[in-house]
Amino acid sequence: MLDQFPMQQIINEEGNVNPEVQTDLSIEQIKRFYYLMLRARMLDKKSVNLQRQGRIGTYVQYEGQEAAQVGSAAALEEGDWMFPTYRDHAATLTFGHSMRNLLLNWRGRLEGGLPPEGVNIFPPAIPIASQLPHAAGTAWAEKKRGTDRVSLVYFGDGATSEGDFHEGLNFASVFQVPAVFFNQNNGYAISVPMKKQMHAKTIAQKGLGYDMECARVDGNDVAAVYTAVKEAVQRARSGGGPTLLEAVTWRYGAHTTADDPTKYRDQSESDKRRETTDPLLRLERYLKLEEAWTDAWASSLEEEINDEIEKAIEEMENYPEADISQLFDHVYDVPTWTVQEQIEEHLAVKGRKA
Amino acid sequence: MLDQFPMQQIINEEGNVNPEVQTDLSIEQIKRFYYLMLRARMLDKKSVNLQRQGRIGTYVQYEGQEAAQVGSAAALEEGDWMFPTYRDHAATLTFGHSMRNLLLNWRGRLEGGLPPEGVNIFPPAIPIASQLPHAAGTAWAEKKRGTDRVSLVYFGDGATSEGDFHEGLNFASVFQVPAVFFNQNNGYAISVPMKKQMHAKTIAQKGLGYDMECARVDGNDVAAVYTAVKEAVQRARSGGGPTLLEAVTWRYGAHTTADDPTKYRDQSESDKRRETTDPLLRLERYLKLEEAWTDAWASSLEEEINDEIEKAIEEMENYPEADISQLFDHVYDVPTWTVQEQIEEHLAVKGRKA
Amino acid sequence: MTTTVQTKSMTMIQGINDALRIMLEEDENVLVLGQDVGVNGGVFRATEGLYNQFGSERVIDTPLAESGIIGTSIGMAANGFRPIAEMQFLGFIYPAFNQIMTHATRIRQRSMGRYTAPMVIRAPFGAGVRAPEIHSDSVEALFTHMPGLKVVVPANAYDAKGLLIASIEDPDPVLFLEPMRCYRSSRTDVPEEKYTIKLGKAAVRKEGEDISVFTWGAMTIETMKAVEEIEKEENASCEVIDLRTLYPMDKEAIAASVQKTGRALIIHEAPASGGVSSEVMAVINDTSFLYLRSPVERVCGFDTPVPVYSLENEYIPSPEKIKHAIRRCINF
Amino acid sequence: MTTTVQTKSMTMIQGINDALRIMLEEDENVLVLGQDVGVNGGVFRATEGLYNQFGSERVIDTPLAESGIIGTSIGMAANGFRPIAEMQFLGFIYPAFNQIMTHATRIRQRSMGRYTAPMVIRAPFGAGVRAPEIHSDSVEALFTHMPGLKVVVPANAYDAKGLLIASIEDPDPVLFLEPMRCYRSSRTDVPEEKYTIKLGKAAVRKEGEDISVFTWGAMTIETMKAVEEIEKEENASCEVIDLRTLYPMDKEAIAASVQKTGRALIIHEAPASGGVSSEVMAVINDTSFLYLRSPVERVCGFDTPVPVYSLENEYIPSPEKIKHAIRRCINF
Ligand SMILES: Cc1ncc(C[n+]2csc(CCOP(=O)(O)OP(=O)(O)O)c2C)c(N)n1
Ligand SMILES: Cc1ncc(C[n+]2csc(CCOP(=O)(O)OP(=O)(O)O)c2C)c(N)n1
Ligand SMILES: [Mg+2]
Ligand SMILES: [Mg+2]
Repeated sequence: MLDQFPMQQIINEEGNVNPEVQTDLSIEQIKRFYYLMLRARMLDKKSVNLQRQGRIGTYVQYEGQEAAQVGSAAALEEGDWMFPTYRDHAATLTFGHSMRNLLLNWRGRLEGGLPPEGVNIFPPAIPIASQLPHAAGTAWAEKKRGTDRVSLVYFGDGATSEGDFHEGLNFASVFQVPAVFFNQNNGYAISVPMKKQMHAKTIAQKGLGYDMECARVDGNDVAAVYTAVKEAVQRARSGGGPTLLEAVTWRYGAHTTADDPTKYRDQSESDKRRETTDPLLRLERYLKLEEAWTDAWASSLEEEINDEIEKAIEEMENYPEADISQLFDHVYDVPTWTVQEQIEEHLAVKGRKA
Repeated sequence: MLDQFPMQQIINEEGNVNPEVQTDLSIEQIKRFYYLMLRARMLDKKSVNLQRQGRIGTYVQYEGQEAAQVGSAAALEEGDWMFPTYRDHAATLTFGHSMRNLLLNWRGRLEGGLPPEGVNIFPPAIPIASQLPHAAGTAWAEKKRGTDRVSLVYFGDGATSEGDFHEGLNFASVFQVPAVFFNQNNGYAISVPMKKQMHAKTIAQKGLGYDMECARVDGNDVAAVYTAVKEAVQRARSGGGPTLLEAVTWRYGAHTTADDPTKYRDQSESDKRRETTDPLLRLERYLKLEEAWTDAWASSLEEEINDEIEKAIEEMENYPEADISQLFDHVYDVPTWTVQEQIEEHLAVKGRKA
Repeated sequence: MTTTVQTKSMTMIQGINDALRIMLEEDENVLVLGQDVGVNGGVFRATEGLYNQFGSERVIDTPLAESGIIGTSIGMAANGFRPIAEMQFLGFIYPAFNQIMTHATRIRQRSMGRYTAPMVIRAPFGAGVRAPEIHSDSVEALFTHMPGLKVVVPANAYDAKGLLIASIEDPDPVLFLEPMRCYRSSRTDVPEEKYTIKLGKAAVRKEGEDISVFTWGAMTIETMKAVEEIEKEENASCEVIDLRTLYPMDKEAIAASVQKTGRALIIHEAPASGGVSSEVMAVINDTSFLYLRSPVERVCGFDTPVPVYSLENEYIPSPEKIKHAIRRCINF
Repeated sequence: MTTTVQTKSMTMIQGINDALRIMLEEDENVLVLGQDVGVNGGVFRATEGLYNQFGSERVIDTPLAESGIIGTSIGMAANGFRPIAEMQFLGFIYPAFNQIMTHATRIRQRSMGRYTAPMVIRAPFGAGVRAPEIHSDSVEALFTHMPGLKVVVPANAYDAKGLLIASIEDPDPVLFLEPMRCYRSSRTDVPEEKYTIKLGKAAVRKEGEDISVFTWGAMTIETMKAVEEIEKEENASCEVIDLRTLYPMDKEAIAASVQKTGRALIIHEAPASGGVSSEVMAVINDTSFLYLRSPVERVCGFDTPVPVYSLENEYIPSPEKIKHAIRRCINF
């Protein structure tokens, strides 16, 4: 199966373009990818710091997975649907989510799940793999309406073990809906390595059971990811049905800020990868080879992003406290009498105390 | 995929042995298969009649699937585990279930799920595909104990859509347990044809996603089924891990006696198949070609089986009424006070009335 | 001015079919999906004729996967459709539990109202039709402890049609439970046109003075029988209330009746412990404690699985047991 | 004759770890399995050290699939093992609902006692640790309406160890719910040796005369706090009962206490409607109606999902609310 699903690559670790691949990615596009990945990485690093400082709660880092997330998200267009997990903020940010709201998510705020008007992003799914059938559903709806909008859904290697992974893919394939199932295989589900998760050597091969298009790409090569997703998205748009993509990647850090990865793996692997397979370093090398890199450009980006992040943090920190109405608003369209009574009682007791 | 998973056949529709296959099945074994299939078929036909006469309740027929069930069950040995569905009475009968109890099952009796002491058959699973993880579990237990016992689990084409199908196969493959996943693809899940159930052209190919051994056999060729299952069972016994087998077959009749198949398919297809692909007819033709068939032998079998069935029916009909204690016995090892109180109350009211 | 309403005598299954047809006709976003609901017309014929009338894009045979059915319905509902998903039997809803519990019921809140799941999950349920195990489970209680969901149980054709249309039009997910035993057990006059019955409202099936008997679904059959008999046997007048919606419950109707009669009995076929009867008791406790002249009684299924069918008549609360409880209540 | 019992001051998570270790040592058929329970020692460190001591055949990291974990555990339990399966959080048990509801709880009856499922499902649960959504669900009630299952909730290290060992030795499946907030919130002296606490028995945490307060799990923390305060503020004496087993409930303990005090209050963090509080009310109604001097009160979570953590302190019943309810009860 490893032979049947070779890891598609466009830009290799040294920054060289694979001569066998036809790609029409421009330098400008690559620079744009670099910017988007840098933005995602800087936000991630900053978030880890905010968590350490107690300014946000437990945080889920994605450092190392920027190419997979940015490359895939960049292949979507306005009106398309995105279904992230808790780890996919690089993707949602790229697709237009608000940085402030992403930060609010880690403050335990409902706003964290709310993208700007007109941007179709579901709140990040917490129960693993449960979002796959949703993506099949929104895609099916678009197909029924005859639009060309697609659904892109994120999930990890661990998620492939859940029944909903299977049911989501099966529905999508039976009804030939325009959905792209985008797997980020970062090798671990918390502490559980891929070889304990499945006997299969690849995730891509799981598409074979559904007669579904499937492929495996280097998830740290943004060009390869973008190209593969773009192709899958185009196929979906034009009625060609769903695709399963495996993007092989790695998370440098812990599962979340509450996790200690040294319990289950040697973190020197991450150090090594930072020097080799890193998605940003690779573009830096590429751009340098292409003589399209200047340190001034890179630091101007950094500055710009830094400002954006600082502004978002400020907004996050100045954001009004959660109002108690958020407890019951939107549970139903109109609250039931049970909740109404409970809240009245609650407020009465609070008032008495105050 | 159809090419990758050709339908393995040993005895073809005309009763000729596939010259390309090496088989050491003796005439005696084939005659034994014929007897077992005839027994199963006669019980099935009789059961349909009993249902029409109101002597048993709704009944699930399996006529047409005898080769798949008998051939697979015959490949097991004492101590192995079997996990049937509601439709697999030809298999359980072959593996040693009691005919009387099988009939009691259709009278809504718990005894229907109870095989003779020492015969490891789970009660037939009603929630579709839920039995696959159980089979992985018993097999895993045997592996842990270091025995060479295997688990054989039955399920239909429709069952492949459930999450538990996927989770069962994944667990079995990850832990390399001695389990055989035996699919009877009879083309329909009640009214839903295979092409609405999955986009895949075969069920066998679903094994590819788990790097699991998998194959597709002519499910109406008892020799092919037996041989394929035997091979899978041997592999499992000797530590070679699980196998997924697809046996392509057909149910002649309705889904159950409560179902009207003419609502969703042309039943003349069944008539045609009775003349062509039928598993018993095929052996008859084979035995005739081998000059091992005599009408006297066939009718002596019929007579013998008829006696057995009549005796079982008598036992079933003379079986004592279900005692109310069956309601609460075995819910827990020791009934909880809640049930105890409820039953006392119940009996008190009944007593008062009597 | 008078308007004449055309009515037709219908079984409950016809009422359900009629409601589905009307809503499929009225709103092109309404979809019917599930196992065997299309070509076959449903294993109980609830969707008979709909596939032919509306085609395979609106009346959809799905793969055999409850989580997939509910999960994709959530996606379609969030994206403008109004799916009506059938679970072939309530006992087969369990594989979809996660999708209902963590998504259908929560997507409105999780997205602060941006995405909603206006969908109906229909499911036949209850014992008494000699079905195999699991098929007869009555687990309505599980779904009344699931904020975001409404739970509706009609007991006759009129209610079935009106409540189903209301459920389809409801902006929130509704679990619509159809007591199998009522499917064809009786007929009611049902308006041919569209009408709705407000969710959350109980129906007084019979007025009375001495005791309030609360029930729903198929147990209305045993209850009415018991009440008829006991009113002849004893000098007692019973009020029978069909709750119809189990969440949110009709608190006013419960309180009003108990405050009138001073006694209460709840009947359901699900196991007593953790059953909806406990919640009715809680509502009575909260609203009518001082009116109670005797402990609230309940007649329910045993704390056991619904048995295989040879024993289901022992399991289902009998008129005899209901009468016994009424007597005990009245003579307390 | 006196025997000295060696005790050690332990947190609840240590008590749980100790129980698992003792049982893994004692019975080679005991297995621990689940997501991250092996090499990692569990996301809460409940299984820390066990993988190293007992190896990968006894302490097993499974794929990420709750139905698969429970389903295979059923097969192993039926075939001689005693699996202890961890659900990483109770909110992730939903995908396994079908396996629990239709198999773990029923295999004994379905096979007339031939096959049984002596297994324990452990699950951390409850709000108050600022976890993401779903992680904090308190859905114990769902499992008290599931004949065949027992439901246990310890509130301290001593109970956790004794109840967990009893659960592992129980011949029936047990859902063992671990209130996350109690994992490290306090220490108790715990015997180092093996001991069991009988399932189905409540514990009187504090005796009192004027009102019976029933609770379990993490809500014992708020309850004890409220009771301490109110006994100073008012001239009232409160009895606090930790139910510990939610199914089957300790009817005797409930009745004895309410018959003594004449008043009852139930506290839990799950939504009120359909919560276990309703069942406690039913038991009180059934056993102690004539003793009641005021309606039974309850202080519970709202009929809403457990909120994201910014609002969880509003959601969890506060000592203030508990005190308010006690006052209302006493001054009725
Ligand atoms: C149904 C369910 N079970 C368990 C969990 C707890 N959990 C959260 S993340 C995680 C691992 C997920 O691994 P993977 O799918 O590879 O995604 P990654 O975290 O690596 O991005 C687990 C077990 C959950 N969220 N949902
Ligand atoms: C979880 C679940 N959903 C639905 C059903 C209702 N049902 C019973 S049999 C059946 C079709 C099964 O088809 P297949 O797996 O092909 O087996 P076959 O009946 O053809 O042998 C369905 C939908 C069920 N028993 N369990
Ligand atoms: Mg991963
Ligand atoms: Mg079939």
